[in-house]
Amino acid sequence: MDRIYLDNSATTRVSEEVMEAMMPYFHKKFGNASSLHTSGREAREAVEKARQQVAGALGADTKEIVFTSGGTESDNLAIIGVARAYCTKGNHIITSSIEHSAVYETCHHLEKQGFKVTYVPVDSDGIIKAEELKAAIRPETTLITVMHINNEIGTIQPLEDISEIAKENEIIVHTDAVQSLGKVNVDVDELGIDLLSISGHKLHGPKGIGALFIRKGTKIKSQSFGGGQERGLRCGTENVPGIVGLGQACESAARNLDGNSAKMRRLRDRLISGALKIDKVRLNGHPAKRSPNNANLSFSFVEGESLLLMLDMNGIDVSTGSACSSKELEPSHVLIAMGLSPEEAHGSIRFTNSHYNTDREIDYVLEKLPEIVAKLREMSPLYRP
Amino acid sequence: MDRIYLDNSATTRVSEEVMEAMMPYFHKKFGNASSLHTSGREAREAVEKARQQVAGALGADTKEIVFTSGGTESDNLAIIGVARAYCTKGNHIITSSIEHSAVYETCHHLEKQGFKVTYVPVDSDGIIKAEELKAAIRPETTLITVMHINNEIGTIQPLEDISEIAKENEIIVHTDAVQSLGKVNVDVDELGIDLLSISGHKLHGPKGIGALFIRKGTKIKSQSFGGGQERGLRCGTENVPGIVGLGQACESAARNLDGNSAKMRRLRDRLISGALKIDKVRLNGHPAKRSPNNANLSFSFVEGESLLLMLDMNGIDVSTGSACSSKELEPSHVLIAMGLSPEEAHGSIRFTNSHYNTDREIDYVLEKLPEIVAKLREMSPLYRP
Amino acid sequence: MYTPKVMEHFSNPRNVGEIPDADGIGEVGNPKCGDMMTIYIKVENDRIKDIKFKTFGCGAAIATSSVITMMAKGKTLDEALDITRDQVAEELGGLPPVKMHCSNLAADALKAAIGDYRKRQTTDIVSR
Amino acid sequence: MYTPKVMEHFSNPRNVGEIPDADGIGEVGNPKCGDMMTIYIKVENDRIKDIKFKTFGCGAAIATSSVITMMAKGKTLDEALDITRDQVAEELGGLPPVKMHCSNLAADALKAAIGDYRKRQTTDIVSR
Ligand SMILES: Cc1ncc(COP(=O)(O)O)c(C=O)c1O
Ligand SMILES: Cc1ncc(COP(=O)(O)O)c(C=O)c1O
Ligand code: FES
Ligand code: FES
Repeated sequence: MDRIYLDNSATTRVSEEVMEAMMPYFHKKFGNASSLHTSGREAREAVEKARQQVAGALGADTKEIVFTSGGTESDNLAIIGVARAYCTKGNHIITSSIEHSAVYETCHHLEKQGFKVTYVPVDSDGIIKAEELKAAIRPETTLITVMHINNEIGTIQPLEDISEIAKENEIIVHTDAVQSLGKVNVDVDELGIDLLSISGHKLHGPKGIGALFIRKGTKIKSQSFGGGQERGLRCGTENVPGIVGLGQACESAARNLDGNSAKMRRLRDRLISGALKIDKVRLNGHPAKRSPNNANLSFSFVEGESLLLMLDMNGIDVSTGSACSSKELEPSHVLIAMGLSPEEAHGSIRFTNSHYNTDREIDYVLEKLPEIVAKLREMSPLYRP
Repeated sequence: MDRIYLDNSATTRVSEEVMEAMMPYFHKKFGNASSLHTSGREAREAVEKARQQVAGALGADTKEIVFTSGGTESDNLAIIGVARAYCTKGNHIITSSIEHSAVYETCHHLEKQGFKVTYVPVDSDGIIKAEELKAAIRPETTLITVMHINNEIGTIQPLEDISEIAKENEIIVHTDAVQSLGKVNVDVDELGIDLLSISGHKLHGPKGIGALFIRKGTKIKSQSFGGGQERGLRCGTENVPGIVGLGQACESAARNLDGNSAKMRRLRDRLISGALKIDKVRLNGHPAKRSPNNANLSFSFVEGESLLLMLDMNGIDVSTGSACSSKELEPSHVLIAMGLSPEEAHGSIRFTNSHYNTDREIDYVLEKLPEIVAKLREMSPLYRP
Repeated sequence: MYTPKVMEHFSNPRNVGEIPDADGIGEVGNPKCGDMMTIYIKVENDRIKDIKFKTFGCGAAIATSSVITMMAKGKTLDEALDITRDQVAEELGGLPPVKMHCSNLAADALKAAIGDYRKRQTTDIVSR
Repeated sequence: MYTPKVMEHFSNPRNVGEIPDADGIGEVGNPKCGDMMTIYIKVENDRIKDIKFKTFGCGAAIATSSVITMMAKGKTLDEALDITRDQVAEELGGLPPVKMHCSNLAADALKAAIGDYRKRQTTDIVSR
C-alpha cells in the first residue's frame, strides 16, 4: 500500500496540472524573463500570465502581486518592509500569540531593532480576541499582522472584523494566508486587508515560490538588493517554472475550491468523529470555524512524537504541531496560548488532508489509531485504566 | 531550425541529469524536509545528499553550505550578514567597480545604513587592481567582496592574490562565483575565500535556488526569520526539488568540467576570431584570463539593443551587458569602468555559449553577423564607410 | 516588450538614408547617450516631398524614425510640426514606458529638420 | 533522524511494564516537559534480577528506556550504576543532538531506582 499522507499543512504534492504547466520552462522555454530576446520574452509572458492567475485567485490586480521565494519571505518582506516604510509615523505592531514562526520571529527581530510589538491572546478555541486587539491600538501603531487560518489548529480568524478595526484607525493590515488559499475563499477586498502572503507548496504548487499581495498605495521598503526584478521588491532572476507553477496552483485552487473543500471537510469530519470515539481524546481549535482539512487532536497520556512515529511505522504521515517546530522540545506555543496544559499539548497530533486523500485511507487510519494509542498508553506511567 | 541560444550567462537550460534528479521530488517524494515522518525523512536525505554534492564541487565541508533562493540572495546574505556580524569591529567594505548588481546594490544599501564602501577600479582588461585594493584597506575594514568571473566581460579576477592580501590583514573575503562554477575550477581553499555565492540556473540547474559557502568560524547574521531552517540562516520550507537539482548540477559541472570547458573555449574562440574579421569590432575583457564561454564584442557605429533584436529576428539569442540591466538605458557600468567610451559601450554584445552549443550554430552566427552589422551600420549616422 | 508594429518597422524601416541635396536637416541625440538621429527633408510648396533618416539607437529609436518619416511625408510643414510624441507612440501600438524618450527623439529630429529648413529660407530671403 | 536501532527498540520495546512488588522504583521527568519515566527493579544478591519500565515521552525516551533495561538486567548494582549516558546513546547507534537529554533521563531513572532500593535496605537495617 502507498503511504497515507495526512500532513498537507506541512506541504502538498504538486498536482498534475501544475507539473504540466511548469515542465516546459525548465528545459525548453528556459529563458531569463529579463532578457530581451525571444527566449526571454517567452519567459516574461509566462511570468505575467502567472501573475494574472495569482491576482485572479485573490481578487487583486496584477500590479499588486510580487513573487517571492515562499511564504516565509512574503511574511518577512511584508512585516519588515511595512514597519520600515512607516517608521516615521510610528513603531508599534500588533500581532497574535498564535502566528507562524515566519511572522513571530520577524516580530521578535523588529523588537530587537527598537520596534514595539503587542501579542494579542486567543480564546480557548484559538480565536484571536478582536476586542483586545482593538484595545492594543496606540497612536503609533502602523501595522496589524494576523494570520487567516492557523497552521496547527486550523482555526479561521475573524479577519474581516480585524481589518475593519484597522481601517477605522488607519492602520495597515497584513495577513498570512499560507494555510487558507485553496481551503476557503480568499478575496483581498472582502477580507479588507492590505498585504497577504501565500506559498506555492501548500496548495499543490512547487516549493520555493510564494507571492505577496500589496494593495495599491501601500508603502513598503524592499529587503532585497540586485537587478531590480519585481519592481525592486524582490531582486534575483525570476524563478520562471516556480512562478508558472504557483500561477497554475492558484488558478486550480480557485476553480476547484467548492469541490475540494467539500471533500476535505467530509474526510476531516469522518476522521474527527472516528478519533473522538477513543477514550480521552479531544479536538483542539474551534469545532466549526476551522480549515476543512484540519483535525488537531490531543491524546491524553501519550506523547505526540511517539504517536507520530508509530503512525509512521503504519504508513501514515502526520505531524505534531507545525513541521517547523517538530525538532524542538517545547510544546506548541499555539496550544499553550489556547490554554492547554503542557501534557495535553505534548500529546497533540495534526492530521491535515487534501483532496487527494480517500475514504479508504481514513478507514485505515481509524482502524490503526485505537490500537496505537492503546499500545502507547500501556507504556505510559501516566495512564491508569 | 531551433533557436541558437548564446545567452548562457543570463540563464541556462536545465540538463537532462538535473531534470531526472529533481523530478521525483515534486509529486512522489514531496515531503517537507523538516517533517519527522518517512516522507519528510526521505526529503531530508535528498537535501543532505545535495549538500554533499555542492560541498564536493567546491572543496568545502557540508556544514559550510547553506541553501538560498539564488545568487542574489546568497550575495545579499553574505555581504549584509558579515557586515552586520562584524560591525563592532569596523564598518568598511571593499569591493570592485565591476560587481553584479546583487553585490553593488547591496553595498549601496549598506552605505545608506552608515557603512563605508570603497569601489576599487579595474584596468582596461577589466581586471581588478589588486594593489589599489591593498591600499584601500583600513583598520576598520571587515569585508572584501570581489567577484570571481565577471558576468558581462567574462574576465577572471585574481582572487588568490586578493584573498592573500585579505588574510594578511585579517579581513573576511566573499566572492560571487555565480559565473565561474562550471566554467573554471572553483575550490574554496585554493581560492582562499571565506564566503562564496553560487546560483543553480547558471550551471544547468533550476532557477530559484542557490547556495552560500560560509567557511567554518566565519560569523554571519541571519537576514531571514522563521522556522530556523538551514541553521537559522535561511528560514522557509526547503525547496527540495530545487536543492536536489542544484546538487546534481554541481556534481555534473565538477565531473564534466574539463570536457565542457574545452568545448566552450573552442566555440568561443571560433566566434571571436570570426567576429573580429568584421571591420571595427573589438573584444572586451582580457583575451586570455576570461571565461571559456564568454565573447563580449563591441561593434562600432551600431547600438547594442538593435543588434540584439536583429540577431533575435535571425533566431539568435544574445544579450547586451547583463540581462538584468537590459531594460536600462545607461551603458554598462562594467564597460565604462574599463575605460570604454559610452559609444563603444552602447555597441557591445555578449555571446555566452554552453556545452549544448554546436559548431554549426557558430557557423550560422558567423554567417549572419556581418550582414546584420552591415545593415545597421547603413542606417547609422555615425558610420562613414 | 515591443509591439508587433514596432518590430515590423524596426526590421523593415521605411525611408532609411540620406538626401544629398536636402532642404533641411535635423540632428538630435548624442552617441554618448546611446542614441543619435538625423532626418533629411526635401520641401516643395511648403509640403514634405521627401524625407529620409539615419539612426543610431535602440529598436524603438529606429522604429520611431521609420514611422515618423511615413507620417510626415506629404504633410505641410505646419501639419508635420503638429505630430506629437504621443501620436508617434500610438501609431506604433505603444512603446514601453522606459522607451518613451525615443519617440521624443524622432519628433524632435523632425522639428529640427523643419526648423533648419525655415532658417535656411529666412537666410535665403534676407540674403536675396 | 533516528538510527535503525532506536526505531527497533521504539517499535519493539523490551521490559515494558511494572513490577508490583519491586525492590526499588525510580521516577524521573515531568509530564509538563513532555517526558516521564518510571523504572522498577527486582534485586537478588546485589544483582538486578528483573527490571521493567513505563515511559511517557518521545521515540528516543522510549528507546533509551528499553535499551537501558536490557543493559542493566543481570548486572550488579554497582555495575548498573556505572552505565553512562554515552553508553546508552552508543548502544543505540547514536541519538540526535537535540535528543541527548533523553538518554540522561533513562540513566537517571535507573540510578533513582537503585538509590530507592539502597535507601529501603538502609531503612530496613536501621529499623531491624
Ligand atoms: C501559516 C504559515 N505561514 C508561513 C509558512 C512558511 O511558508 P514557507 O515554508 O513557504 O516559507 C507556513 C509553512 O511553513 C505556514 O504554515
Ligand atoms: C555574477 C552574478 N551574480 C549574481 C547573479 C544573481 O543570481 P540570481 O539571478 O540567481 O539571483 C548573477 C545573475 O543574474 C550574476 O551573473
Ligand atoms: S534610443 Fe536610447 S533607448 Fe531608445
Ligand atoms: S523525552 Fe523529551 S524529547 Fe525525548
